[in-house]
Amino acid sequence: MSLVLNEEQRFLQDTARSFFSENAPVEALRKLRDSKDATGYSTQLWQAMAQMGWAGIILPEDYGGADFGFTGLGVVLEESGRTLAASPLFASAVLGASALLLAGNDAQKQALLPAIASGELTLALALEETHHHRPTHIATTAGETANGYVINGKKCFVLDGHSADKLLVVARVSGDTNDTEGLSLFLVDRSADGVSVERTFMADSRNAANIAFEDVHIDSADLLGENGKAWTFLEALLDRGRIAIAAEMMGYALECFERTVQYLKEREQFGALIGSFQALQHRAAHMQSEIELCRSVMLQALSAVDETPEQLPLLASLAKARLNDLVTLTTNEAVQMHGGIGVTDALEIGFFLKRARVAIQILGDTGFHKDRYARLCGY
Amino acid sequence: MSLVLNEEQRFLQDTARSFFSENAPVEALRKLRDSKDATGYSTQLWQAMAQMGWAGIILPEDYGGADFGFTGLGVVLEESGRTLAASPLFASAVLGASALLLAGNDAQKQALLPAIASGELTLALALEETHHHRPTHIATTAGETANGYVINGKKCFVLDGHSADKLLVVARVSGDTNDTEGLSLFLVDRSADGVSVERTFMADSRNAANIAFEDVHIDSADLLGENGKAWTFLEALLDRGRIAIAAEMMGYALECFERTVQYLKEREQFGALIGSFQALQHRAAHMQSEIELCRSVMLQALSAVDETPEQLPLLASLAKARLNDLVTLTTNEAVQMHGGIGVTDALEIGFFLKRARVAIQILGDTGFHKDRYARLCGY
Amino acid sequence: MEDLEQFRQHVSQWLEENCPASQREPMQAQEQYWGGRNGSFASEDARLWFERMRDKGWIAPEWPAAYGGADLSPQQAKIITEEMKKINARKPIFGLGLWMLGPALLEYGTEAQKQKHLRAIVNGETRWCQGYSEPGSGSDLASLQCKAEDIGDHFLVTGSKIWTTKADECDWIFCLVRTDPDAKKQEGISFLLIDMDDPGVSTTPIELISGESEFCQTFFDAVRVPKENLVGKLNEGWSVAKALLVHERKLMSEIGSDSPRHVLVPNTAAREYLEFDDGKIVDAELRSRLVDYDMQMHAVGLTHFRTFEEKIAGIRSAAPLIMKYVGTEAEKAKSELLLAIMGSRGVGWEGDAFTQSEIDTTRLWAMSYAMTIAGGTSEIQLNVIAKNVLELPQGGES
Amino acid sequence: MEDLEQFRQHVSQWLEENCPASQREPMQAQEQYWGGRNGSFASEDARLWFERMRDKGWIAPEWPAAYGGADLSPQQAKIITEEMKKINARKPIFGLGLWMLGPALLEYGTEAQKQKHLRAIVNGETRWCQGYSEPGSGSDLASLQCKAEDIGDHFLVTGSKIWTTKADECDWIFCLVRTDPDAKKQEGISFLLIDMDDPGVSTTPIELISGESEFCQTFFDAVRVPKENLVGKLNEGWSVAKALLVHERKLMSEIGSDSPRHVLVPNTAAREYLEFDDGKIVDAELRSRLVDYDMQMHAVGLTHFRTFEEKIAGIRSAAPLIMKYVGTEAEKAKSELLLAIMGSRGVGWEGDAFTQSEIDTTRLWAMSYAMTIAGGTSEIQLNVIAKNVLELPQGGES
Repeated sequence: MSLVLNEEQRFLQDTARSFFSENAPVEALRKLRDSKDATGYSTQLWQAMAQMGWAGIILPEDYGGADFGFTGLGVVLEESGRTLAASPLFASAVLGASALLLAGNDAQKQALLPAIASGELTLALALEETHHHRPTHIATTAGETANGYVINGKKCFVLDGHSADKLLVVARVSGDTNDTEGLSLFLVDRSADGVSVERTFMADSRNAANIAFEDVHIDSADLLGENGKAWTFLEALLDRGRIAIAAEMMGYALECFERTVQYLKEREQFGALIGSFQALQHRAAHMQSEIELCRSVMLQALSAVDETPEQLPLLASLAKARLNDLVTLTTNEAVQMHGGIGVTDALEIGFFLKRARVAIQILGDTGFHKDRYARLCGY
Repeated sequence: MSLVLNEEQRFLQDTARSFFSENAPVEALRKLRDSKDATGYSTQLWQAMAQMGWAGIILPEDYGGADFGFTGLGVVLEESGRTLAASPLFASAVLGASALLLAGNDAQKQALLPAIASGELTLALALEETHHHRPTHIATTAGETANGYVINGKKCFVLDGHSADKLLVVARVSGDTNDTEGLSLFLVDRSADGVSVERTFMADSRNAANIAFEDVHIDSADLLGENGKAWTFLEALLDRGRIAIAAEMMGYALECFERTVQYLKEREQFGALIGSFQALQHRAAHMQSEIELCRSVMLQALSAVDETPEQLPLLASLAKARLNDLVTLTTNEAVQMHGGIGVTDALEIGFFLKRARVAIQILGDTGFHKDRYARLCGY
Repeated sequence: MEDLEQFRQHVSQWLEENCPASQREPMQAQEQYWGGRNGSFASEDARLWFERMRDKGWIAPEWPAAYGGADLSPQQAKIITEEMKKINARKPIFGLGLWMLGPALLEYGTEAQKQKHLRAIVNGETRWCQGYSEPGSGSDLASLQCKAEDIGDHFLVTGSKIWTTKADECDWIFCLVRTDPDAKKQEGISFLLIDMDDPGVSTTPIELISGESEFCQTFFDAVRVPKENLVGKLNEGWSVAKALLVHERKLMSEIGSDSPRHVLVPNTAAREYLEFDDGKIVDAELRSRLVDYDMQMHAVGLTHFRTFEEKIAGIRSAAPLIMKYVGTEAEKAKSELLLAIMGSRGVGWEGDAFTQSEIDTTRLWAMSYAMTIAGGTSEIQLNVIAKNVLELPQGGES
Repeated sequence: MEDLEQFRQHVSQWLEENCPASQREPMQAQEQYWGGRNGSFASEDARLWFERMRDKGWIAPEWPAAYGGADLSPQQAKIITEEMKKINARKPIFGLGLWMLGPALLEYGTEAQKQKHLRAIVNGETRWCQGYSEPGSGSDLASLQCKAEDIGDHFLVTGSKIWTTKADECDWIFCLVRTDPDAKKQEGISFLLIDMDDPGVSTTPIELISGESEFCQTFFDAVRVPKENLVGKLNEGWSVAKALLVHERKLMSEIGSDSPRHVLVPNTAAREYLEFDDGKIVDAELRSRLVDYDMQMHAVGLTHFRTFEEKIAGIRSAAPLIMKYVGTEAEKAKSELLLAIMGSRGVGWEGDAFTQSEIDTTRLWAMSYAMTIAGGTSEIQLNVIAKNVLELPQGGES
């Protein structure tokens, strides 16, 4: 049964909840922000997470992974979302690991996956070239050289791009800017000659970068998958990413909602607890309904990665579109229902609000996924 | 000042409200429906309305009109909407009269306008050929003959098409089905040879027809405006129609809303008046806000017809789109807030609900007008 | 699991052999069999199909075999439903006795009541309606006035009930009646079964905005009801009604998928009524509304499955409590969307200018307004979620 | 009407001659002049422009000339605003004294209070903040605890106020204080003017989610306030506050259009950040949201004009009561839409990777959340509409 968690997964959920509330509460993100931390996350935290097995949570045991599958990953991501824990979990353990699983050859897997699983090596996906998610809009080029490729182009909104050891770069070997044909995926050292990284400071106090590639030479061994055929696995990779970020967003929504409901039970106005006002009750009850629907969508989407990958495109777009809307609703209502205190930096609701707006832009906003869902349905 | 009614207009409003509540209450529409009245409206009522000056309300006094302008017309339409009065007011006094005013030559005006103003002659606009409003989608042809034209084609959703004396037929003399060029407007007797009329029975118990034209011969004197150039005035004609039907829809919204607010003050549940429940209060207050916004839009749109016609396209699309949404909201909420009794035929709310759905389709649904508004704004 | 697979094969094979071809076609409303003294089969095949299912115990597969069921598990029952859907097998019989009263009697009824009523329901001998709401009671069920006085071996019932579905064609009615006029609202109410043939019972149909008269008002003028017709304890009818409401809400949230009319679904209607260009609907507004609806139904459907899996796994969640609200609101949105897609062909009411499926769709739209009202309004559903799931403080009784 | 036309020409000509060219450029937040002891002009031109307007009486054109105004009618004042907008003339001075306290003093103040404070406001000598809300009071203004005890010729004020805008830069604060602790909520409250230089007054900034600290908490520790600083009658401060709230709400509903930042408007942002094809925005979802927003603002704008025309015509309608609700909700929707249009460039916070106008837009989005809360939450607005316009029955005090 894919729509309920099994005992192992429920145990993982308890473990993860304790772990993040103890080791990475929202307060930790505030400190990273206020100290303008250079890495943007705590490497200690990441080491601890790796020891829990979460850096390799979707990797087979052969590569040192925990092999918990995507449902297990979703549980951990959701809990990390509840505290807005900053870590390379999404960029490296989801996107990086999935890219190698989907496209890497044996040598590449042997060489890199154990290091990813141990948390020593972090990866980042350098995909976007515009401010809206357009996965086929790739102008970055990879020209062939005697023993490899030379990459030129600019990437933006690269999550963890300023801290990751290696970059997964989507580049074009042929075709026009919007073609699905002619794309390739390359592994590039962040410290390679010609790579220049500009860290961006965003509303969510998390980590992203703009990255320029100027005559960056790489070896032919650093091509992932077949040359020019990256689209064949890139969509699956992006769908995994969409479902994973949606799982993290579920955590924002739940945490914001639960804090708000708690506040409704404590706050008095006009001589009554504000939670007794029917207009607020109905809005809260409506949010509960949306959460229940999203819960079902997330469980199905996560299990589909491992069990029914043919459903992935539809479920990934459903999950990302619904979670985009859910975090918008729950964070907006959280601020409004908290009233004046809701707009102060002292209250943590603001951190969720801002993170939600960034997450919405990751791998497709609602319009992108509604359009994609409609196309998949044939209209 | 265009956004408040002047004294004359407020007096007209009082007069019209009394007139319709006395002479054409919702009960009258119920009777027309239950008796399957052949005309679909009371000719006696129409004569009385003509005597009030409303059949020629927008016509100059030279033609026997009352010359109240569009704001005056809007007042009467809104009041007629409050009781769902069935009459040729929209089809004949608005669309018919406007077509002649905008495109008729002196002879045509002299010949027809006095008869329209007196209520003797009724007109109907035969425009639509598909089930969605597409004013340039005209396949009906008008071929030139020795002394006139021959018309072939099929029209649908012709309001009052089964009862009007003459039909205003939009036909194509050249160009392809969706061109704006090559359209002409013709006056055709409903009883002419080759005209076959099928009355349609719709949810609103009002009047519309499907009409087929098979080799219908008409005289060249029955061309309105320049041949092939109907689009130059057709848009203005349709915009007048859109604003006028929106004014009538304002009446549905107000009446439904006021009846609902009254019910909230009378109905008890759980030992309290349901109007004291905050969730319902907020929904009602939100509707009041929407009504206030629509009120401003309507006043501006109606006065623009006479005063600032260059603003017509934008205001007509704004008015129709907003009123479509307003009647949807207010009729849906009216049924829901009335509860079980709201779905019985005995309560009149159902008549408003059904009429609203038909009116939404008249001269453009919300999507049509949002698209048009966006195009007019340059995006 | 392997047993269930075997069971599925058995079901599939049995259905294949026993369901007549004519019973695998979509059904018109008038072809439904509702049982009771007024019930009749639309065809000999329909009778045959019903009798085979009845004899197999699959009319109510989860009920004990002693009362006409087949003693099956929920999983097995679900398999039967699924396999029937696969071949488009018609429901052999419809009815509130089967869906609502039956499960309540199994939980609260006396042995005599079970013996008397359950098999009669499965056999199609009795058709039931529900007598809860009263004129003026609306959502506030506990305010009801219809009273049953104790006159020794009988109750004397006086009052009236509204929204009694097709009461004019039913044999029996299950009612909430006030048995203690002095008790506070929800106390002092009892659950009573009343034979509609009894002297003093009469019905009047109510015309709805859809033009139909599915509902009646039912009047009780000093009707004598034997005490053995009391279900559950005296003055504790509220508990029985609550248990039964759960079944009703579940039913309401699923009702759309079982619609017997020739009604379009939005996705199909779009292909018939909207312009496409390069595989895409041209009208951006309607395309956006359609994808919103499809996504919502996708999520609602998955949540239906989740509540089922949770039940099997013995996990409690808030999901079942939201289903009536989201299910009926989605059905209403669907009807509204269909009308919008169909344009001026979506507002036909009668006559030859519209197809039967157009008229059915418009009329179902009008009926859809009842869905968020009947069986607990959406407002009541939200109150319940606020109270029981979120445990928000209650201010007064609203 | 002709007089107004002449007046318009006079205004236009005077502005043309007196408004320095540098004062016709968009203004940065830090260039605004707010007066008071901490106020300073960003340039000599700014000072010149302010002094000319002050001498003309056009800082507060509707106020009596005796207090620094120009005795003009609302229509004339509106013409000045319109003509200033035409040439993009900057506001010479900003401030709550000008916008809120001044009008209240004109209605409720003593002659001595008017003499003392109004001209000082117009002259830019005093900057005012507002002390209504208290920690914990939120929308329930009447629940306030900050108290003023009568100690003969003075009040002794103790307590604290929150959301006091830029209190750390203000000279005076107008406060609601409790003067009768035994009276029922709204009774027993008085309206007091307090000099922030008085001993016992202190302030602490509050950091907001936008990263800014426009607001403070202000503390009163046994502050002695002369009795002549009482506005209106003792224990009747609620009336003064209500009159003043009207000005605040009007201000909140208009605030967006006066935004001093380099903030984009959606329509312009769309041209910069979205793909067009054949004159149409390709992203159907964002195009749909943009047209919804533009239509809403069109309707809101027309309603602003309507309330003005109604005021002139002496007609009362419900329109003014909805403006705070619809105006602030629209501003919030605008910010959210801007972010969506700008995609990943709409979530920049600081640094060189984003333009200043991108960062300003994102931060204004964060600030926009305060708009539907400050000056009466949207919920309070809806309560007020339900009560005062619809006259719905009130259940308890909510």
